[in-house]
Amino acid sequence: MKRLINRQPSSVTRAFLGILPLVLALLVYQWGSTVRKAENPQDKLLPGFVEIHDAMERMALTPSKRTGELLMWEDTKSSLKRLVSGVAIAAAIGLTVGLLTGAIPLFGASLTPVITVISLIPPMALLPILFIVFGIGEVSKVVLIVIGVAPFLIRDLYQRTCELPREQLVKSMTLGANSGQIIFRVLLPQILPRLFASVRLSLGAAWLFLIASEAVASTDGLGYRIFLVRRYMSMDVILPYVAWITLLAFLIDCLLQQGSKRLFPWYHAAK
Amino acid sequence: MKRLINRQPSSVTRAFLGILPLVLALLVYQWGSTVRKAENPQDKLLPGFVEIHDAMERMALTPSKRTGELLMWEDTKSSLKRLVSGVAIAAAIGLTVGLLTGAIPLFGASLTPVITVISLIPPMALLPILFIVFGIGEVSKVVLIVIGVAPFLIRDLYQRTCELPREQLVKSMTLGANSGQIIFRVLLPQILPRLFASVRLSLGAAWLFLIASEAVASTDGLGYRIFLVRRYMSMDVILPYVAWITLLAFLIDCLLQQGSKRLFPWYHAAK
Amino acid sequence: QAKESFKLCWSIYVGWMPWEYGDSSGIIDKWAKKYDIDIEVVQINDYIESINQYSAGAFDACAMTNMDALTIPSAGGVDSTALIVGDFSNGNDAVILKEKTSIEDIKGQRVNLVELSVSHYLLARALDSVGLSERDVQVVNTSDADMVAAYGTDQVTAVSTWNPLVNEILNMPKSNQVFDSSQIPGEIIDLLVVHTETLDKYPAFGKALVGAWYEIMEKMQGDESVREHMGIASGADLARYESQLASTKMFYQPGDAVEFVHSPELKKTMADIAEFSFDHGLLGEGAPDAQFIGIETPAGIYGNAANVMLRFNPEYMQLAADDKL
Amino acid sequence: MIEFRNLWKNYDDNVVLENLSAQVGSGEFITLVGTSGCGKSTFLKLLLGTEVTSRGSILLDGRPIADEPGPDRGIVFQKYSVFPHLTVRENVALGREFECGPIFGRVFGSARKAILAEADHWLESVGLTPARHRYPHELSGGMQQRLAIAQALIKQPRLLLLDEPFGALDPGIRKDMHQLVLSLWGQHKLTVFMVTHDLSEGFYLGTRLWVFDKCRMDPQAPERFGSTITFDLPVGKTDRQSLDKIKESLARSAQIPVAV
Amino acid sequence: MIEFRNLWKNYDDNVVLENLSAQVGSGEFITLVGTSGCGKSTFLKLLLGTEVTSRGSILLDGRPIADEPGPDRGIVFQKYSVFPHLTVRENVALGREFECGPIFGRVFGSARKAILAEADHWLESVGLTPARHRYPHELSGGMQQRLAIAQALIKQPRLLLLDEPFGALDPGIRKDMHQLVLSLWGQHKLTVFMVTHDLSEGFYLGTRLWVFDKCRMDPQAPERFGSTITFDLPVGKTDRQSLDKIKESLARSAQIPVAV
Ligand SMILES: Nc1ncnc2c1ncn2[C@@H]1O[C@H](COP(=O)(O)OP(=O)(O)OP(=O)(O)O)[C@@H](O)[C@H]1O
Ligand SMILES: Nc1ncnc2c1ncn2[C@@H]1O[C@H](COP(=O)(O)OP(=O)(O)OP(=O)(O)O)[C@@H](O)[C@H]1O
Ligand SMILES: [Mg+2]
Ligand SMILES: [Mg+2]
Repeated sequence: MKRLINRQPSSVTRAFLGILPLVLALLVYQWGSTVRKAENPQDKLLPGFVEIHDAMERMALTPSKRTGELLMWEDTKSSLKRLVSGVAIAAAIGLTVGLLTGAIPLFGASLTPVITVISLIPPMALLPILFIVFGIGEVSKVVLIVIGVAPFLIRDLYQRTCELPREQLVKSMTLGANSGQIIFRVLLPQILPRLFASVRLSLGAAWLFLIASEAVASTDGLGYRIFLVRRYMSMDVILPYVAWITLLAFLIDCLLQQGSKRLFPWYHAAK
Repeated sequence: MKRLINRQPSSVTRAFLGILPLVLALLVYQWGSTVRKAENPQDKLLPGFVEIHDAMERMALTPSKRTGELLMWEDTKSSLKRLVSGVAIAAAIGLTVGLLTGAIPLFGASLTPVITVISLIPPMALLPILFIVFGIGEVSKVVLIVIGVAPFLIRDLYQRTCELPREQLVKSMTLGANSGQIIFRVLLPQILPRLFASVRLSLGAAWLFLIASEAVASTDGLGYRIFLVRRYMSMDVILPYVAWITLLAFLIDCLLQQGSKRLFPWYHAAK
Repeated sequence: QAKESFKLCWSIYVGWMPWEYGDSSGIIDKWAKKYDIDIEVVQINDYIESINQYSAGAFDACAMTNMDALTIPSAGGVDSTALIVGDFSNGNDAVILKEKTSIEDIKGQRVNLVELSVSHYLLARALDSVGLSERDVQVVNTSDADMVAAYGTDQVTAVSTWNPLVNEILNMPKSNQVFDSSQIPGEIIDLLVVHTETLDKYPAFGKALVGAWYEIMEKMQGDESVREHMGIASGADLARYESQLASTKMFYQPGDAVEFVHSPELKKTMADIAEFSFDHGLLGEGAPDAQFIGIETPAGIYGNAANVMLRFNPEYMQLAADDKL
Repeated sequence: MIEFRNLWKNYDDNVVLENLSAQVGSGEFITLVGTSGCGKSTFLKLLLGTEVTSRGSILLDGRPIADEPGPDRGIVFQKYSVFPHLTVRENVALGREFECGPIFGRVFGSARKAILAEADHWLESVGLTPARHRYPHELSGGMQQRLAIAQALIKQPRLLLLDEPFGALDPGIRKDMHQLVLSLWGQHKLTVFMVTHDLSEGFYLGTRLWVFDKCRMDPQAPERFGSTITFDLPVGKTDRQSLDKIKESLARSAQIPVAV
Repeated sequence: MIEFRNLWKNYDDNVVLENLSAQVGSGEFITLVGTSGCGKSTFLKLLLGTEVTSRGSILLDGRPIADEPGPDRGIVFQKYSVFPHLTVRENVALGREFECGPIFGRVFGSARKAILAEADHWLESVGLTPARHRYPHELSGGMQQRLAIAQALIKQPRLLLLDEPFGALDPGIRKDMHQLVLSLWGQHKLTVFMVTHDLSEGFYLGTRLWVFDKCRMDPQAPERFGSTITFDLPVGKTDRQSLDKIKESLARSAQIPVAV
């Protein structure tokens, strides 16, 4: 009998073990739902799977009475647009500032303290100021995501830039490169795959800020819908929406990972 | 003239450069405040420093008429209690689960998928269920922090455990250790300093969840106060509260860093 | 034998601050003791969350408006009774336009409000009053916590909201109140709602609550320091609280509330609200028409008598009026 | 004592070791050399029990060797052999603590004292007594490897396996380490397998030198054939000629690019 | 060509190099040996311009050497000398691209073709032509170091600095690299400074061997005194006796534990 830490499950066992807790969670939910329904057949907190299915059909496949749109897809489109713009802008800022502060000591000295302070501020509390500066439309939602995510990206990429072997900078200089050339040809391409990794890490926060911003003022979006139907506790809509968000988050994560592997084979192989 | 990337600021220049943007930010604020006040003397969005000072004096130094307490300190106490319990519980869970899943392949196979799923779920959307299960008291606030932070900690520590050199496990086995002994004497002590680092990374999220949960159901706390005066847009209270939260976050971060350096000199020296 | 214990939740609003005072002054405990029960009073900041918690069964009583009582617990199959009718909004809810001065000007604007709330209903009534309909405006869901800040931006030109936000917004330049709840008096009603089943089983719970409430009312009406206490607890001060009270028709005397509940107007109001709710899908997907949920008032039942889920029951307030508690 | 019987090891299509047979007696000191990637470490892993043979078997005293590392086989790697979170003394004591504290691997009181005293004895024998309260990161590379050896020896293993233990050390320090290993080997009657990439180290240290190399070679698919023991020299007997022959043969193997 | 005049280098209280003076002519091949931590890399850094002398000066053709690395001085480190994100060919072309694309260091069209052709020429001379489209991680350690050398040579530096360039390579492969370096040195009339910790490498390769060591020693505070050139041997003249003398002296220095 091998030691516990040496026992490797076969790939079948592994798949089985991996699915088991998920199935258990579903069963527990089903049981909870049944118990509550037995008490009040109209209970909304833990809807049955049939109700969830109906709600999904309504949201995803039946055109809305008011606008004739398929609500769930419209919501998804709006939310993804916000999320992607926010994350893309944050990534651009994170990359630029992180790279420059990491590469140029004078920049680093002047910006690192203020970035540390910014990264510690809880952005939700400053919404009013944000509104005044960026208005209350799409811009402010995107900005909230940017503010929520960019400081982390900047700090992470600053760190990563500093971690690149000093030898490479020296080598570049002996090849006659000036500062700009070093940044563009040596540092930037090596930081890009790290940007992908940082963005993957920050996606959870980005979703949080997206949902929060959609709760503030909007007319569509996944977060908007969740907050709206919360007004009559339609968990039959909220739960599948949450599941859908989770799935989207998972897909985006996979996409980024695969993209990074495609674009930067040298990075992933070297690790 | 040296290349830009080789120019190192002296320590005085460094301090000056570091403080400059912070001073600039204050000046911009002062200017914005003056402009708005000139337009509407009653403007509440960007209160002047005198107003902020008065508000602080009221919150921090004058006993509340209603309860006779110094509100800001009471709020701080309540919030810190929640934050610390939440983070401590999350850290305990993160450590236990992360360590066991990382060390024991059978555990890892069964729990990693479900943990990945959980970590992708936006917890705010499931608040109603949370409050039903854990009640509306202190527990649910702490639980929200735990749910928000623990999956990240688990995944990070799982990763770190897997990254420990395989050679050490082999060496332990040749020293006759069984699985439990390896976990307790070899893996656990080496993961602890990494736990400190992960907790530092997750503190920002912990504050977000704390503030969010206090806004939903609570009668004191920093997040509650901000929520309460937000409907009157009392920025003269909100801004210093935000600054105070930022300072607290900074202090806690320093504390953890110093604590880790004290407790695990071997870890910090080896890096 | 352990005492029966009950839980009540409320959220910060001018008409519900008495619950805070009752809790911190010990009046509620006093009345609970009198009826040999325990009552726990819990403040929940998020209004919707408090109703959701009540609907899910975590609380026995909850302060909410008549419309939300119908659309959340009742539509969710939770048979609820309006035990106390505390007040109705008499100007506390308002539609405000920036720069424009008349309700007709709202046509074509984006209106920021908490969607599906009483503000939404107020807007519908305001539009009705000048022959417009919801199609003539675009509704933008905006959380109440951010309403004041949102109004500060240039994009927001019209809001429909409640106090204290109304007062804060009116204090800002170029704001005009073009419609308010005093023009539809008695339609937006603040209630204390309890589970009907619980009330039937434990009348003592109802009696204790009503008894406590009217003792608080007496103090509140007579004692300025009590009102100041409530004002501070709501994050404001006496002056601001008084100005909110001025646009609230409080039923300080139980007799007034009983009379209000007995009036046939109430049934009509609830019918309007049911129509509005049905039009916005608030009565649930299974509801074929506005009458799907029965609403019982002393003046008769509106809607499906076989599915009565919301009951206005003046009996307990009557006991208070008769000094029998 | 140990017998390798027609040993094969492959990772999927990559044949690493091919039909390797040998016998090793108790107390022998075998050094293994070979080009990079020829399977020396893999061979040690098979002995150690962290990998299993694809075909053939390894017999220890006539019985198949355990398929998990255990206290009968000590190991020293080039890196990561010592625990960074324990002081030098605790590192050495650990092996005994595992024995005496069956659940948490912790021992207290007089039992602990006895263990620490024993650890000090082993530290003495590798010359680390003055450094016994330091952490590994405070030691030089050579001192760390001494520590790793002391740590392994406290369990008095039947086999001591060394995988390029001095690969990262300075030549000057290396000489001292050779001295140390030879003296410990003599003193404690160890059976040692040591991988090195320094051929002269191999000649200087062992009682027996094994050269790993491929007998057959397919330049298009280097993974088709595995290595085996191509030279097995009692080190006493080595002459100039065979050394040159080995060098030449190794140089030839190293020319062929490793498949990526 | 290069003159070191009473060079001192210290980090705060730690004196690394002490009163070092020497002259080196064009085309010389100098190998530097010495115990670990004696300041060989520091010396190269001074030459390279990444560190500045604390006292004294380094003159290149009579003028103080630039205080920043530049294209007149090529370098090959033990690790990290090549860029992982560029293919072998791009790595070599980079030096020319920096010249021709002044802002972004990028060149297109026929200019690029010319540069790539030149890169191919240099790859040819280090024997990497078949691997020119691979990434560095697909190369063996030896091939990576060949690449690093080709990359440095395309700028035709006046000085070529090598800091233990073959320290991580297999002995078999090392021999090939020696061959390569010697032939490139002869072909391109380079002036080479090469640090090594393999004494025999030093004897085999250079025209001149420098041994770095401390003349004075304070066992209580090893940082009080710095190293200097203790032996400066024209390599042709070496005899057995001086080799042994050096070995012995180095071994003595290595005994003294490095301060932590
Ligand atoms: N876990 C593994 N999975 C697949 N292939 C492996 C594995 N471990 C080793 N190999 C392959 O086995 C071959 C031998 O590797 P091994 O580490 O034994 O070589 P080595 O002789 O120790 O080389 P070095 O001198 O570089 O340490 C290599 O081709 C390697 O790619
Ligand atoms: N940036 C620095 N700051 C402070 N001390 C340094 C610095 N760089 C090197 N030293 C010290 O200078 C001394 C010489 O270091 P150096 O790297 O030059 O040694 P070396 O001869 O190259 O050793 P090795 O053979 O291990 O590479 C060491 O004591 C080292 O601690
Ligand atoms: Mg190996
Ligand atoms: Mg060096």
